[in-house]
Amino acid sequence: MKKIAKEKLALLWELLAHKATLYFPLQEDGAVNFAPWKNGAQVDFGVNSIVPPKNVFFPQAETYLRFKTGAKRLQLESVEPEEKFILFGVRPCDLASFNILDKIFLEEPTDGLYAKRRRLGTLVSMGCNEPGETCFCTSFALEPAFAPGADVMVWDMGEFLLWEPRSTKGEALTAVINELLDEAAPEETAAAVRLRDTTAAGEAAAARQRGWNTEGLQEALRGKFNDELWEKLYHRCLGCGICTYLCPTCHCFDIQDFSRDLEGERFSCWDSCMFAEFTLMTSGENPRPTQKERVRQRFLHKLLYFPSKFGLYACVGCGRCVRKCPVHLDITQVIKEAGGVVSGS
Amino acid sequence: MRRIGVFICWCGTNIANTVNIEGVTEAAGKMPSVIYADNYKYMCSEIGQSMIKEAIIKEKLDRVVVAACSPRMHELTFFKTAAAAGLNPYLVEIANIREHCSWVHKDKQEATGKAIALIRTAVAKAARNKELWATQIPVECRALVIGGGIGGIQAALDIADAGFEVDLVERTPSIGGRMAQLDKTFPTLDCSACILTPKMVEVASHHNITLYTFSEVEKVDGFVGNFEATIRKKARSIDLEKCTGCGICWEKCPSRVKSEFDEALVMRKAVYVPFPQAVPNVPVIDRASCRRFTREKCGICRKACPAGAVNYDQEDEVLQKKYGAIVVATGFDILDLDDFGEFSYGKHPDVLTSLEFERLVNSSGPTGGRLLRPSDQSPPKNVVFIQCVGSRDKSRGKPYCSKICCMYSAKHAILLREKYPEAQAYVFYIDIRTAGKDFEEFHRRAVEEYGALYLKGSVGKVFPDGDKLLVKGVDSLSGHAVEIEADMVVLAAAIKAKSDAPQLARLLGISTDTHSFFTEAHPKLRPVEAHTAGIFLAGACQGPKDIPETVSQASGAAAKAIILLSKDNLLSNPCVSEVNESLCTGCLSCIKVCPYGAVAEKTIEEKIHGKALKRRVAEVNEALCQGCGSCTVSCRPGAVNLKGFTNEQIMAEVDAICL
Amino acid sequence: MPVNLKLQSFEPLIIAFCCNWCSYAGGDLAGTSRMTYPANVRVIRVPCSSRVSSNFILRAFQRGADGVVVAGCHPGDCHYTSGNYFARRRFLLLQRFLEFLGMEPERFQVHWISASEGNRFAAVMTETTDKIRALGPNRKLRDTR
Amino acid sequence: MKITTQSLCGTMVKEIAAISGENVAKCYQCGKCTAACPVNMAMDILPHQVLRFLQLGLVEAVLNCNTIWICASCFTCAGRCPRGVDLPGVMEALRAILLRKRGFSRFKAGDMPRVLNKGMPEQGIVSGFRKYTK
Amino acid sequence: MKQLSEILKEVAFGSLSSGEAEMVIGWQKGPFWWQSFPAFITDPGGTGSLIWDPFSVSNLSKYLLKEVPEKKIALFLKGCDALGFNQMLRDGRVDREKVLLFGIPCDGLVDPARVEAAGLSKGLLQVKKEQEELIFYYKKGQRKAPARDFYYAKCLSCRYPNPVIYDQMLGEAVPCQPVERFADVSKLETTPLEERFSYWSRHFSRCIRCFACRNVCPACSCRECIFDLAEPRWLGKANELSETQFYHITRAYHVAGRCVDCGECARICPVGIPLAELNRKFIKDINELYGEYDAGADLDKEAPLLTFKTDDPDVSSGS
Repeated sequence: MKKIAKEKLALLWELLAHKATLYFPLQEDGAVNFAPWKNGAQVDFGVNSIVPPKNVFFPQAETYLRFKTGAKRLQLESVEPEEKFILFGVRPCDLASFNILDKIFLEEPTDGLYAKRRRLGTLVSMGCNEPGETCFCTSFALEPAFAPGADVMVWDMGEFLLWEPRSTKGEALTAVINELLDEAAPEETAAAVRLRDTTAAGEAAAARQRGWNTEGLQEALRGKFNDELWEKLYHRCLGCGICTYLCPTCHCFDIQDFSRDLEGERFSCWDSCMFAEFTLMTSGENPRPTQKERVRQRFLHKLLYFPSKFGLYACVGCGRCVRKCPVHLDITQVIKEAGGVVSGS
Repeated sequence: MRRIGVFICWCGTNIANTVNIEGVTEAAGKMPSVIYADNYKYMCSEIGQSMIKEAIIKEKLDRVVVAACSPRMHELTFFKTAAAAGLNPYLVEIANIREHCSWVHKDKQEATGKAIALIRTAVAKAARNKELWATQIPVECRALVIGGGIGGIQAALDIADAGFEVDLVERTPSIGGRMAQLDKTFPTLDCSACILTPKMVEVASHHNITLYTFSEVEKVDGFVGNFEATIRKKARSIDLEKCTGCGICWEKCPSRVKSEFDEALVMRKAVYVPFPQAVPNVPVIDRASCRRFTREKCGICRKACPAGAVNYDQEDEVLQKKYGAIVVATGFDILDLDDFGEFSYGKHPDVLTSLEFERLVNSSGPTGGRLLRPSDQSPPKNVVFIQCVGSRDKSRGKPYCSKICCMYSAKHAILLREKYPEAQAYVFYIDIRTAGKDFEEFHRRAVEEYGALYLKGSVGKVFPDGDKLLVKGVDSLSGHAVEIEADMVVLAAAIKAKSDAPQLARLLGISTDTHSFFTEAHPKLRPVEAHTAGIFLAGACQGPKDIPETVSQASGAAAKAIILLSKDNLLSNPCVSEVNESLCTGCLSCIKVCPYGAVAEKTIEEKIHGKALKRRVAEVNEALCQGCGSCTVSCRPGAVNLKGFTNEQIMAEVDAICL
Repeated sequence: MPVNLKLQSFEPLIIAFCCNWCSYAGGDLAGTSRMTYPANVRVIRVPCSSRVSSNFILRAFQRGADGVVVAGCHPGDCHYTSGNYFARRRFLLLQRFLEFLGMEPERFQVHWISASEGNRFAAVMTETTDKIRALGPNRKLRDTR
Repeated sequence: MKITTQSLCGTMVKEIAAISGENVAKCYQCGKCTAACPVNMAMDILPHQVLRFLQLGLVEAVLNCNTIWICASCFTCAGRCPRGVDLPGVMEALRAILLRKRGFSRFKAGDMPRVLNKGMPEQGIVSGFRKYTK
Repeated sequence: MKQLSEILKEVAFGSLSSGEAEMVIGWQKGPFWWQSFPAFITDPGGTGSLIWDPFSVSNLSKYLLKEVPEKKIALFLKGCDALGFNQMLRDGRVDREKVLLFGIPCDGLVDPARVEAAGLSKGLLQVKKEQEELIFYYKKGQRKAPARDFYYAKCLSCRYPNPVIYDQMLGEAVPCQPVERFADVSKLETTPLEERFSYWSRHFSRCIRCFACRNVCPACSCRECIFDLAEPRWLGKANELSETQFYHITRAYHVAGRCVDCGECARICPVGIPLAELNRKFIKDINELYGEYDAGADLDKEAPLLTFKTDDPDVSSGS
C-alpha cells in the first residue's frame, strides 16, 4: 500500500489532469458535484456529491448520432467518446451502482457508448470515514469504506491519503504518479483496515437501529402490487425527478432528436418514471395514470423487479433520495412498511 | 411529407433587379417539402395566376408559397387563385421579397440571401398551415336601439324604414330626450319641438318599431347577429291601453316634486307626463314620491281617473328579446357645477345653466316662454353668458371642448334680444368655435345684428349685489378688467358622459374613454362602430355633438346596422383563437386580456380515473374574436392558439428564419 | 488589429416581429418609399405585438438571432385597442429580466412604429443593426449545437 | 372698467355710427388692419384696438389717442378687412367729432411757415388743412 | 408549539369524525429530527399521528390539485401556504367550498442545513421550539439556541406569518418582522453584466431538470405544463445551457405577477439554484413599475400582467 501526503495533492491533481480528464467532487456555491477538475477548483471530500457520478458513464444527455436529410438517402454518422478519464473520489456505494448500471447497459443489446466509457475510465474510490446520517449501504450488503470494484482505493487518514491500486488500470495509474507516492508503513496500513472495520461496524449498528433488513424483502413485496401501502404513500409525492435523477442506480432514458433545417442529431437523455409523460403513449393512453402507479413502480423496480431479473437490488443505500426528497418519501421507511424483515434487537 | 410549391415573382424589375431570381428559385427547390419552384415576371397577372393554378393541379400541391410583394398587397389575390384551383386559401403563404427585401436593399447578394431566408420561413410556416374555413353565423334580423333621444329616434326610424323590426328602449317615461327640452335650434332657429314631435309620433306609430319607455336594458348576452337582451319595463302604474291622457289625474294629485324635464325650475306631480308633447302621452306614477306608495295613503288619482287606467298593483315586466344589432344612443349629462363656486350657481336663483335658460325661454317651459328672472319674475335687461364652464378645464372640469356651447350661447343672445329688444347680452368666451354649416354666420348675426357684446376672457367671480349680479371678468383684447351689473348669468356648463355609461359599457362589453364616452372602433374610419362587433354608437354618448351631427351619426349607425341585418349569415374571419380544452387549466387569464369579450368560461364534464368530473375551461366565441392573439400569450400552457398564427407556425418560422 | 478585423466582418442576424397593422405596414412603406436598411433584419409578421410570446423571442436567441425586435402600433393606436398595452408590460418585464440574467439590453428591443412611419422603421432597423454589430455575436442564450 | 348698457349704446357711440355709417360690431378682432397698417409704429392705440374700444363704448379713450391723426387714410386696412369694416371711415368720424363738434384743431395757421420751409407740396398742405383743422 | 400541535390534532379529529371533511392534510414525523412531511388522513383514529413542529415546512395547499376535487378536504395553512392557496383560488384551481382551512400562525421554520452548519446535528434526536428558542435533544442532554438563527432565509423575509385566509385560526397571531427581501436582487442588479451572466450560468449549469421547483410551486398549477408538451416541444431535453436558461426564464416569467414569494422553489432545489431571486426580480420590477402587488394577498387588485394603464412606463428601446 502507498500513501500520499496531503500537501502533495495539488501536484497530484495536476499530474492526473494532465494524463486524462479528471472528474472530481468539486464544491461550487455550496454544492458538491463531480465535474472536470480545473486549476483553482475547490475539491471537497467531506460529503458525497449531490448528483451521483453515474453521469460520467451515463450522461444526462448524450448525442450518439448525427443525420442529414435532403439528399436521396439519409446520411448518418455515429458519435463515439474517445476521451480517457479518471473518476476520483467515488464513494463505495456509488461505485457499486456501476455494477447495477452495467447490468442494463452491458448486457445484450450492449450500449456501445456506455461500454466504451467504462473501458476509458479509471475509478479511484474513496472510503467513507464515517457514514452519513441518511446512509444505509450496509443494509444492501455494502461496505462504507471499501469498494471491491475500484481500480484504486484511497482512504483519508488525516495527514495523508492511503493509496491502494486494485486492478491493472489501477496499477497503471499508480505508475504514472509514483513519484508522488510513498510506501505506507505497516501500522498505517493497519489503520486503514481498522477504519474499514469501525465504519462497517458503525453502519451495522445504525442499520440495527433502523430496524429492517432486506431478508425476505422480495417475497414480501411480490404480493404487494395492489397493496394499500401505495395508496397511502403516493399522496405526498410531488412528481418531481429529484429521487430518480439523484439516484446512482436509476438508468431510464429517453431518445430525442434535435434538428436545424436538414441536419440534426439524435441523443439519449435521462428520463424519470416519476414524470407523467414517462409512460404517456402517442394515443393519449397512459398505463400509469396517477402518481400512485409511478411511486409503486419506482420502489418495486428497485426492490423487486430488478433483483428478480439480475439478482441484486437496484439500491446502494447512498441516502441521497432520503435527504433530498422534498416531502421525505423515504425508501427505508417504504422497505420497512412493505415488509423488510425487522432485524434482531 | 408535404407537397409545397414556391412561386417567385420578378415584379418586372422591382424584385428581379435586386434579387437573383434564378438563384432563389434553385434554393427554394431544395427546401424541405418543396417539390416545385418556379418564377414569373408578374405572378399577380392572369398568366402568373394560371401558372400557380396549373401547378397546384398538375403537381398535386398541398401548400403554396408566393414570394412577391407584401401580403398586405396581394394576399387576397393569391388566396383566390388557390381557391380557384381547389386549394383552401389558408394553405397559401406569402414571402414579402419586395417591400421587405428588394426595395430596401441595394446589394444583390445580400438581398438574394435574405429573399431565400424569407422564402424558407414562409415554406416552414406553410408546412404547418391548416385548412381554415370561415364559419357562418345566422343573424337575428332585429335591432335594439338604446336611448330615445333624437339619435335613438333617427336610428330607429332608419332601421325600421329599411324593413327591420326595431325595439326602442327609453329609460324615462317619454322619448324625446334633450332635444325636447330645447326651445329653438341653431343655426336656423327652427322650433325644436316643431321638428322633433313629428319624428316622435312617427316612432310611436311605425309598424316596425316597438317602443319601450320607462324601461331599461338590464343584461346583454350573445354576440354580433345574436344578442339576447333583458329589458325591464318598469311599472308605470297606469294602463297604457286605457289611459286617454286627459290629465285629470295629475291635476288632482296632491304630491309635488321637482320636474326633471324642467331642470327642477318648477314642480310636477307624482303622477305626471314629463312634457305636454310626450310620447306616449300617458302619465306614470313616480312611486318614490307618490303618497300611495310612500305612506300607503291617498288614491285620489285612481278615484279621479275616468278611464280606470290607474293601477297601483302593476308590476315590473321583464322581457327577453333577441337582436342582431344594437345601436347605443344614450346621450349626455351636464357637468355638476359644485366645484365652480365663483359663479354663485345654486346660491343665487338668477344664475342658471344654459339648459335651465333653455327651459325659461321655451313656451312649454315654466314661464310659458316669457323669459323672467327666477328670483322676482322680472324681465332681465343685462344677461351675461359665460362659456367653457368646466369645458377645456383640466383641473376642475373636462379637458375637452363641449362643442355646442358657442352656438347655443349665440342662439341665446339672439333669443334674448328677440324677447326684449332693449336687453343686452354679454358673452365671455375663450375661443369661438363655429365649425359647421352656417354656424359662423349665425354667430356673427348675434354680434352684429343682435348686438351681443363678446368679451374674450374669463369671469373671475359673480357677486350677488342686491337684486343684481356683479360680474367681474376681463376683456383680454382691450386689456381691461371689466365689471358688468347683470340681471341674469347663464353658464355654459360642460357636457359629460352619462354617469352610468361605464356600467352600460360593461353590460354591452364595449369600451369607454377616460371621460366615460363610448369609444368608437376607429376614430377616423370606423366612427360609428363600437369595438364589439354588432354594436353601433350614435350621438353624444360617444362625445359632445350637436343635433345635425347626432342625426347623421345615427343614420350612419343605422346604415351599419342595416348592412348587418340584411345578411342572413355572417362570415367570420377564420383566423381566430381556439382553445384546446384538454390543456386548458381554467385560469381564465385569456378573458382578462381579450379586448372583445370574445372569451367566456364554460363548464365541461370529463372522465378522470373513471369519475365524471366537472371543470371550467375557456371558450372562444369565433364571431366576436378578431384574431389579435393576446390570449395566446396570456395562456401559460399554450391551450389557446391562434389559427393562422399558431405557436407551431411561428416557432417554425423562427427556426427557419434563423438559419 | 486582427481583433478589429474580426469584429468588422461580423454581420448580426436580427429578427423583427412586426404587427400586421402598424409596424409591418411601416416596413412596407419603407419599401415603397425605397428607403434602405441593412439586410440583417428579417421580419416575421404577427397580427399584434400582443401575439408575440416570450417563447418566440427566446427561441430566436437559441436558434442564433443576435438581436430581436418586437414592433407594434404606438400605445393608444393598437388595431385591437389594447394589445400593445399588454405587450408593453410583458416586454418591459422581460427586457429587465433578461438584463438581470446578464443579457445586453440592446439585444432585445421593443419599438412602436406606425404604418406611416416608414422612415422610422428604416431608422430603427439601421440603428439596431449598428448597435448589435458593435456588440458582436450573441452567445448568451444561444444553443451551442 | 364698468360696462353698462348706457356706455355701450351712448350717444357718442351712436354718433360715430351715424357719421361713419359703420357698425363696429362687425369687427371680430383678427388684427388684419393693424398688421397691414403702414404707419402703425407711430400709433399709441393700434387700429384694431380702436375698434375694440369702440365696441366696448370707450369713446373718450379713442378720441384722446394720436392714432386717428396718424392714420393716413391710405385704405390698406379697409381693403384687406375680412369683415369689410370701413376703418378709415371710423377714423374720419372720430376726427370729425373732434374737429366739428368740439372745436379741436390739430393744425393751426401759425404752424404753416414751418411746414412750408420743408418744401411741402401745396396739395399736401391743402389736404392737411382739411384733415387736421376745421 | 406543543400546544398548537395538540389543537391541530383535535381539529383534525373533529373535522373527520363530524364528517365536515373526508380527508385531513397535515404533517407527520419521520425517524429523523428534520423529517416532517405531508400526511393524508382519512380515519379520525389516524389524526393522533399529526404533528406541528419547526420542520413542518411543506406547503399543503398544492396537494389540492391532485386530490380528487369532489372530496371535502381539511387543510392546515401557514401564512405562506395561505398566499399560495389564494393564488390557486384565483386561478380557479380549487373550490373554496370544498376545503376547510385551519390557519396556523408561523414566525419561521428551521432549516436543517443551518443546524448542521452550526455543528449541532451530530447525534441530534429531536428539535423543539419553545418561545423564541430551539431546544436540541441528544441522547445525553440538550442544548438551547435562539430559534431565529436557524430559520430558513425565506422565513426571515416573510411578510405574512399569519394566514390571510382560513376558516378557523389555530393559535395566536405572531408578529411580523421581515428582513429586506430584495437585498440579493438589488445587489445582483448592480454587479457588472458579464459577472451576472456567469453567476447565473454557473447556477443554471447545475440544474438537472428535475422540475421540483415547478412541481412544488402553488402558482404552477397548469394541468399540463408547456415544458412537458411533446408538440410543440418548447423545451428540449438536451443537457444544453440555452435550454436550461429557457426553462428558468420561462418558469419565472409564467409565475410573474402570480408568485406569492413562498420560497419553496429555492428551498427544495436539490442543487441549490437561488430560484427565489428570479421570482423576486419580477416582483421587484412589478412593484416599481406598476405599483405594489402581493400575489395571494392583494385579491382586490388585478394581476399585473392581466391589466394595464395607458400611462404605464414605456419599454425602453434598449439604448
